[in-house]
Amino acid sequence: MYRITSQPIEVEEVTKKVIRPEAGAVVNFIGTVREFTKGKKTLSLQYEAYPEMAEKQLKKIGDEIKENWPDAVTAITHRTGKLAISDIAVVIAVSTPHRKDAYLANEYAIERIKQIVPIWKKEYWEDGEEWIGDQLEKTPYSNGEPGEVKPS
Amino acid sequence: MYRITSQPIEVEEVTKKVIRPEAGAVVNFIGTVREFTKGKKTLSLQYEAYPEMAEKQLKKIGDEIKENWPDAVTAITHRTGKLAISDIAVVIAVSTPHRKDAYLANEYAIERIKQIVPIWKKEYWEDGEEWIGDQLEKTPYSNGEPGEVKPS
Amino acid sequence: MIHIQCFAHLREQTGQDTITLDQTSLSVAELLAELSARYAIETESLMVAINEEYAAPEDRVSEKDRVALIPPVSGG
Amino acid sequence: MIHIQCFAHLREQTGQDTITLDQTSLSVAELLAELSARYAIETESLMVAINEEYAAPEDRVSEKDRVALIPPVSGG
Repeated sequence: MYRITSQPIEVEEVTKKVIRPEAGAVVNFIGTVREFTKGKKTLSLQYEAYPEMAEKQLKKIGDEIKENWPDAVTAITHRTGKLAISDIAVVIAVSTPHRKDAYLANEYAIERIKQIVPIWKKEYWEDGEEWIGDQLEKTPYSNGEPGEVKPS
Repeated sequence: MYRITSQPIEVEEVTKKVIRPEAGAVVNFIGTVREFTKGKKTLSLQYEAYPEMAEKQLKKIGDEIKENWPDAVTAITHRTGKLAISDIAVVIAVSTPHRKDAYLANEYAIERIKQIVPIWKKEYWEDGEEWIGDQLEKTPYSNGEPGEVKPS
Repeated sequence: MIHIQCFAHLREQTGQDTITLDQTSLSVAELLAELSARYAIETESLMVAINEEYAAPEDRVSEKDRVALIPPVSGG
Repeated sequence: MIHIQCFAHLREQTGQDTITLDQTSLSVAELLAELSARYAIETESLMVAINEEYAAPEDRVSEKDRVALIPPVSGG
């Protein structure tokens, strides 16, 4: 249910993992590579992961969702390697009996991915490249582990 | 972008319609046939549509989303005919530059579908069958057209 | 003559896809009253669509229009 | 000896996937201090993972552990 892969992600495949008779709703989040961020043109992206730990952390997010929304089932696949504009970087699928929970749990998942999953993004622009990080301005050892940071 | 079909819906196909360089997020809602509703076991469902009007109303929902979230692009496919448990009845895909809007606009779309799109569901149970309707307890000609009813 | 499309339980209840009325022009309210009188149709919760748009009770229906009865919807 | 995996800009900055320290046991805080002294690494924003879990400054690292430096993440 929680996978890091260097291959293109198929939305259908991740979705199918969570479809089940008890569920009436699936919400997917699909993160794609956007061309412009704050006016700056991205040419491509590279994602690097610490795969063993990343999959553990994805599972942890699924467990957290289970605690908050006991009827939810979650599947997450994140891609690594070089990605072009519009390529899919991540697919999160959450199924629930009723739709409201699926939206909430799904949004929780993407917030948490950006906090605790060891995956890094390198942006390639026309005039350079840079590893992106610390967007959330975490101060790791002052607030305890990022697992304790609650999503905004 | 707005389609009524008697064929199985492919999530990937609907998703691809909204993926574009300006978007960094796609949120899908996938409605599937749930086996139990309030303890009652559903065997299958049948959806019937007034297809020409349903597609017009789906487009209207897309237009309303454009008004509220100008950067959003929406695609909706709804299936008709006989569906088994876990079959996909509807897929809504919304892409936006930033994810928050995609969740909100998507949820708006499903609420509106349940209000204004001429599609009807017949439930088949072990002990009978029934056309479902009026779940929202609309009083059509007292509040004006359902187009004016705001989602809760 | 005005042709009125029926869907879902209305189609099953009336036993027809299309109801035909002799009139050439009438208001939505009149149309519903007519149907209520002729068929055992509960018109309280019905909407009428003219040319694929929801119509108001005072809107008029003529022979050229595509008319349909819209019971409470349950898609999604 | 303790082997420490490096990712992203740390991997590029240190020029290696894995940094090896001679010690057999030390705390996370000591490990970061050691790395800060040896390499031009900004340890302020670094987390340390022990056996694929985030570790606290007082946690101890030994030779059997899988250790990694985790710069601020940017997936999703």
